[in-house]
Amino acid sequence: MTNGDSGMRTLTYRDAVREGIREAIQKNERVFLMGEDVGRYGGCFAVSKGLLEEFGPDRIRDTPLSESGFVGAGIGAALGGMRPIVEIMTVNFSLLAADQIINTAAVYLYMSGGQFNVPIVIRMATGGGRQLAAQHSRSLEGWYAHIPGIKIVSPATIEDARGMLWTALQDPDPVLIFENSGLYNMEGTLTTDAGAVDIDTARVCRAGKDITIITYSASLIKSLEAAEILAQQGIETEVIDLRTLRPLDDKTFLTSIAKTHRALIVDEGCRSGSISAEISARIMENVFYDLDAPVERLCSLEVPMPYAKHFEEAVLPQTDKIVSLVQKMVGADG
Amino acid sequence: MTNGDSGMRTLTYRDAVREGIREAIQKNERVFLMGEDVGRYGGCFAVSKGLLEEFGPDRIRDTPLSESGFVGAGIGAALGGMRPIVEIMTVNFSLLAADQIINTAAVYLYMSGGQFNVPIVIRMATGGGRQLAAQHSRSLEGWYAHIPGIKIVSPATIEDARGMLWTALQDPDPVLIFENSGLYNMEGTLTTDAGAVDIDTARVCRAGKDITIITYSASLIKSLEAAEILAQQGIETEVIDLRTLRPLDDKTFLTSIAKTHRALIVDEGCRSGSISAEISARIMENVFYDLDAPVERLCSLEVPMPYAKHFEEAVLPQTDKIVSLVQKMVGADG
Amino acid sequence: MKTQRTGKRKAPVINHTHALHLLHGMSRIRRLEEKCAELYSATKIRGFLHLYDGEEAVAVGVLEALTGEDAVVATYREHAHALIRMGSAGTILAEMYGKQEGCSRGRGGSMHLFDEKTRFYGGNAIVAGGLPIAVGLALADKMLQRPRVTSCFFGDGAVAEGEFHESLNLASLWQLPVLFVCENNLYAMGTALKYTQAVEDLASKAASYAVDTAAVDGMDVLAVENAAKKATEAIRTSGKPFFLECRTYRFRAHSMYDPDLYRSKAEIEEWKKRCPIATFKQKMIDQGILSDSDIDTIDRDVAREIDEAVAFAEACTWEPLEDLTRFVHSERRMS
Amino acid sequence: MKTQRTGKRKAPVINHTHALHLLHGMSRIRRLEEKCAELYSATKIRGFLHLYDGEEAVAVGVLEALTGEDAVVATYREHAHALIRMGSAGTILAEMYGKQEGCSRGRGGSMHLFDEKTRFYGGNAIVAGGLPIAVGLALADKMLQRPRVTSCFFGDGAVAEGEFHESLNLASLWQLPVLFVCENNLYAMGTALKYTQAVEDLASKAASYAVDTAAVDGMDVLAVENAAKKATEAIRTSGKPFFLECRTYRFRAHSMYDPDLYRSKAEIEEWKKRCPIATFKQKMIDQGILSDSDIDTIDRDVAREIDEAVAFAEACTWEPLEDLTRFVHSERRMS
Ligand SMILES: Cc1ncc(C[n+]2csc(CCOP(=O)(O)OP(=O)(O)O)c2C)c(N)n1
Ligand SMILES: Cc1ncc(C[n+]2csc(CCOP(=O)(O)OP(=O)(O)O)c2C)c(N)n1
Ligand SMILES: [Mg+2]
Ligand SMILES: [Mg+2]
Repeated sequence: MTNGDSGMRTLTYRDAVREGIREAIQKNERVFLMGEDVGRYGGCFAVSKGLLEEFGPDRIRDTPLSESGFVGAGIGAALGGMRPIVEIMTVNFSLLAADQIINTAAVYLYMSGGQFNVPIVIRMATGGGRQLAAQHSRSLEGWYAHIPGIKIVSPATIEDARGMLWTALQDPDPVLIFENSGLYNMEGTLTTDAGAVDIDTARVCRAGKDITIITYSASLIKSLEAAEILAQQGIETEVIDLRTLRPLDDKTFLTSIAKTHRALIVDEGCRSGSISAEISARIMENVFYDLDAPVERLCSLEVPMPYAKHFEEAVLPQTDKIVSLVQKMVGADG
Repeated sequence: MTNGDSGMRTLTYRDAVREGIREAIQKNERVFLMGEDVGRYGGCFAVSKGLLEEFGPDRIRDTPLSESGFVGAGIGAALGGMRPIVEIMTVNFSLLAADQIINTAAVYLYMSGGQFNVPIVIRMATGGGRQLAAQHSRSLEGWYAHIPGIKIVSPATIEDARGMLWTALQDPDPVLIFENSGLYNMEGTLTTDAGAVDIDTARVCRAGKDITIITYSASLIKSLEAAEILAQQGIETEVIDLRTLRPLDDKTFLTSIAKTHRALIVDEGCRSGSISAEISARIMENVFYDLDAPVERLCSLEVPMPYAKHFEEAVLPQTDKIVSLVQKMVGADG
Repeated sequence: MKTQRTGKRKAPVINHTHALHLLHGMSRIRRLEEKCAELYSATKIRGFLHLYDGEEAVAVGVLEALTGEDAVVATYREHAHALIRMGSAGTILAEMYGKQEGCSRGRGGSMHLFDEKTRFYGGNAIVAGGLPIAVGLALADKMLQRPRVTSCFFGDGAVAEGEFHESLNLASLWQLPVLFVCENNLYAMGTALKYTQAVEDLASKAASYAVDTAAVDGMDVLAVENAAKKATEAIRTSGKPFFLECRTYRFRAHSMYDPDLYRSKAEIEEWKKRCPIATFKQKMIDQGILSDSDIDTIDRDVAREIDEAVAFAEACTWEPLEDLTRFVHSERRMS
Repeated sequence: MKTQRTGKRKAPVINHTHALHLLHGMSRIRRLEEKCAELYSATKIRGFLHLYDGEEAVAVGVLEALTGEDAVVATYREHAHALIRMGSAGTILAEMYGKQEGCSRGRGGSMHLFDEKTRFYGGNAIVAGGLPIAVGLALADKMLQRPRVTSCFFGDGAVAEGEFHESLNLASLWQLPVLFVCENNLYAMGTALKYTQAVEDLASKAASYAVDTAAVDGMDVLAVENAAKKATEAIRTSGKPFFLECRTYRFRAHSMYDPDLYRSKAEIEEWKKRCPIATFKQKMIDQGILSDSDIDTIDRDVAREIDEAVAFAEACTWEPLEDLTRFVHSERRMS
């Protein structure tokens, strides 16, 4: 996209997330941001840089290292009428708060027979690719998507990074937002009036007739690169950004497959039990007879993430792997 | 099975687990059991009843309510040369120890380049069906099976309840054993010399040619009941007990499907992102062209578990639902 | 950071109405729990059932110090707190029956009683899971400048959990109006305090978080009420948290599944001599504040109330299966 | 349960060899960290890099009190501990290069250095995640009647985590030989201690677990060594845990990503005046225990050692891709 016209501006994914947070805090006096180093440090990924100065320590609240404690406090604050945005630095540390997320936030409304909803938004960085090794590189958004009672969203574009937060805050129930840390520096353009976006539907990012790639987050970028390369070889790939992992918008990808008859799922999660498996199963259950070839998955290899660069690159889905897998699949005849 | 011959005896699943623990402690002086109420109380499901009196408080070690702390201590003890059996009362509380299980136990060997293996066995009860509501009824064994670096086993028979523990203790790496609390009172027979069993393979529990049911744990019992009913209607169901959820023994169910051309997966986990999705995806990827009909899944409904009996029964997979689903599938022609 | 020891203080003389009121509250709890045990044996109530017999003075005494604006966060052993807070036993029993008129629509059961109107946040079956929630409720009150107290009940076993540590630090660090009430009944299921805590004096732990603290005889309703009122006053003036340890004992097993073999009959009998209801009755009679007929009236009222509650629960209905998935998510968007 | 305050105690005079030894250790660490920073800018090292400049006296002083049989559990800021414990910088740098000759085969990187031979249990990048592990290692020693100490290093930020609470209670309850070493450098990333702890005196927290404790000037290697030796002696005789708070400061940013804007340059300069290496050098010279030439020799040796280590790392090789999945599981069954 060009940046010529006055209605558009260029910014990073990081800036877009920050804008979303700032706008939410300005628009609703009950919204506040809480987490480790969100204030004085400016956020471990510099997402909240400057917000403490702008809004003060009550609404940009630094917490101690107490993931279970402050996530639970966020749940309580939500029950008490606030609209907390709780930042967990990365999904890896969210395992310390798994009990509060899964045993409390996800079930409070149901257990109370509809009396107590929990309007909390929990943001966290996810993903590998930065040589941070096994304890800092997980992609567990698809794994959390197994839990009833929470919504899971994962912005892959500047527009979604900017617009999903407000919609999540309007949701009466817990929403987890997963930001792939590899995307924070990604630049893109946005209209000056860009605002909230829906978090219920997947989006067809590129139309094609030969095969459907179903993906989300950082893998969307790689999939679109691959589609570009494949196009030069005459293979027309339809690329779908799931955007929301729970609840899954099946309709969009099922409709696409009814047209393309082939599907590849690209997902940074470890293969076994990843969200890609759920998608494959749903395709099997709904459009089995439309398939010209088995659905394939490209996921991370099933190892704890290694530090060495060449190892880590081999673990993660990469553009070239997508290209060759699609070539193989389209070659295969039904 | 009759209990006539002297080589056989009748016992409960609970007794079988206890026997396994007792034998392990007797055979290896480095084995000990640790967890909440395993000693003086005798275990929240009476599994370890009598063991404190037999082995003393060092080897039947009551812990405070500190799931993360004592699971981590188990990991440390394993690193220090012991063979701990750590009991977490139920999988629901394991979420408080998720960080130690996933960020430490599962990755220690890999992160250390092969220097430090963690021979810990973590046992926990799992499953619903006892009207314990949302915070006490989860079935997350399939969910944990997403994590590389750990093994997941789930005994469904008296023999496996008795024999899997010793094999798990021989394993140099972390093994999680999930015991469905609905099975503890199940009675069965065992040979007097019953001992260790493998934890690498699935088992065909009933042979049949019309359809393959792939299941494990408490759902195996329901599936075998259903197969019995279906047999009377002339439908021959092959029933497979996965036994181990990570790593999955694909060969056994793929071979079966090559014969039956139809498959139903029965799993107590909530449907989306359950292990049943992974199995369906693998079937798609490996024997797509052998399938006469789409693979189906019967899982728990996607709600926090309700307390009311009629609601809970409707949430869980039940024998009658298996029967009608199989009838429908076998009716459907490929 | 001061520590009061109010357990020994001689109970102040109180008036007739208040004595009736306190005894009535404790008697209602006792009767409800007795009925629950009956109904469990009759399989009308299922799942886990944790009864409060012996600990009545704690719930009654502490809740006496709260206003309707204040919040209550409790555990799975919360029938008493729900009854006192919510007023009526009917919807509580209906909940344990699993009926849709139950206070949680039959979705929660004994461990998950909730009531929005009285700010009763339930019913949490994860030990120590309620502490961070209470911290958050108090944080909301502070940020919205609402002069409220959030009370948080938990057991001695919960003190070993990491969430206890994280919550006390947060509440103190951020100066939040939380009343932490530790119902120390000396056992976590079958594990005695001495096997779970390196330091058995729980009240003393509050010091390392700079939280004011008091330990009180949890078998003496007046002592508990007194300590709780002092604590809530302190919280309302300072805005800071307070830790109140109530030393009590449960007369029954941990739950209906518990054979109760980890403590001696003698120990149980010793404690039963200190029954909060019997001792209070005796004291009030000795002091001429209550008469035998007062007590008969209470017993009759309470028996009637609980019988009516059972009748109500019996008459309640089963929610239709098509509503099973209601309230997994909210039915309305946010305003 | 006693609390020593050893920070102020006048350092005992020590002999020439020992002075050389301590200075050499601290200088090696400083040089290694400087080199790491260089190599990071040169993109030879990637991922997160947390340097130890300013805190050298802590690792050197504490590890001086351990035997080869004892165990070390450290954090992601563990180059110093690894270097002192493992002896050679070569495999450490090779690890940060991601080479297969690295001490973790290139799988761990800067945050995950491991060494079985010297019982160096690494390198844990989950704050407070190492504490329960240390408790378990000590439990194994106790059960197998091995007279060993497990040292566990962690930062001031870790104290707020629930695992700190659970681990201290377990170690004290079960009387396990753990030396808890809190490297209190006053900041957890950009968050100062006063924003994370209601009670900033960390040593005092040990009291609520009945754990003996001491707080020491972490910028004074002799004071640290002295306190650590007292602590380990206490542990070896009593079999009980000990909590040692070392008050120190990091001269560099938290990691290479940190712009370090949350503390004043003045504060950093103040602390740099207390540099554990410079002050120790000066003191030893003033006391006539070390000479300028001693110091030159050390600097030369250290420079050579680290240069050789870099050369070694450069010469190391990349593990072939086909070995990527090795060590997800062990290659041998258990004996
Ligand atoms: C996190 C967690 N671990 C274990 C359990 C199982 N459990 C339920 S109650 C209980 C004992 C709690 O004791 P205490 O906190 O003293 O409360 P009390 O039952 O004595 O009132 C245990 C271990 C649980 N519900 N939650
Ligand atoms: C459980 C967890 N939460 C958050 C982080 C991110 N993080 C890494 S280091 C750090 C600060 C730790 O400070 P401290 O314990 O004082 O150690 P220091 O870095 O000062 O040595 C944080 C928040 C983490 N690694 N683990
Ligand atoms: Mg108790
Ligand atoms: Mg620090």
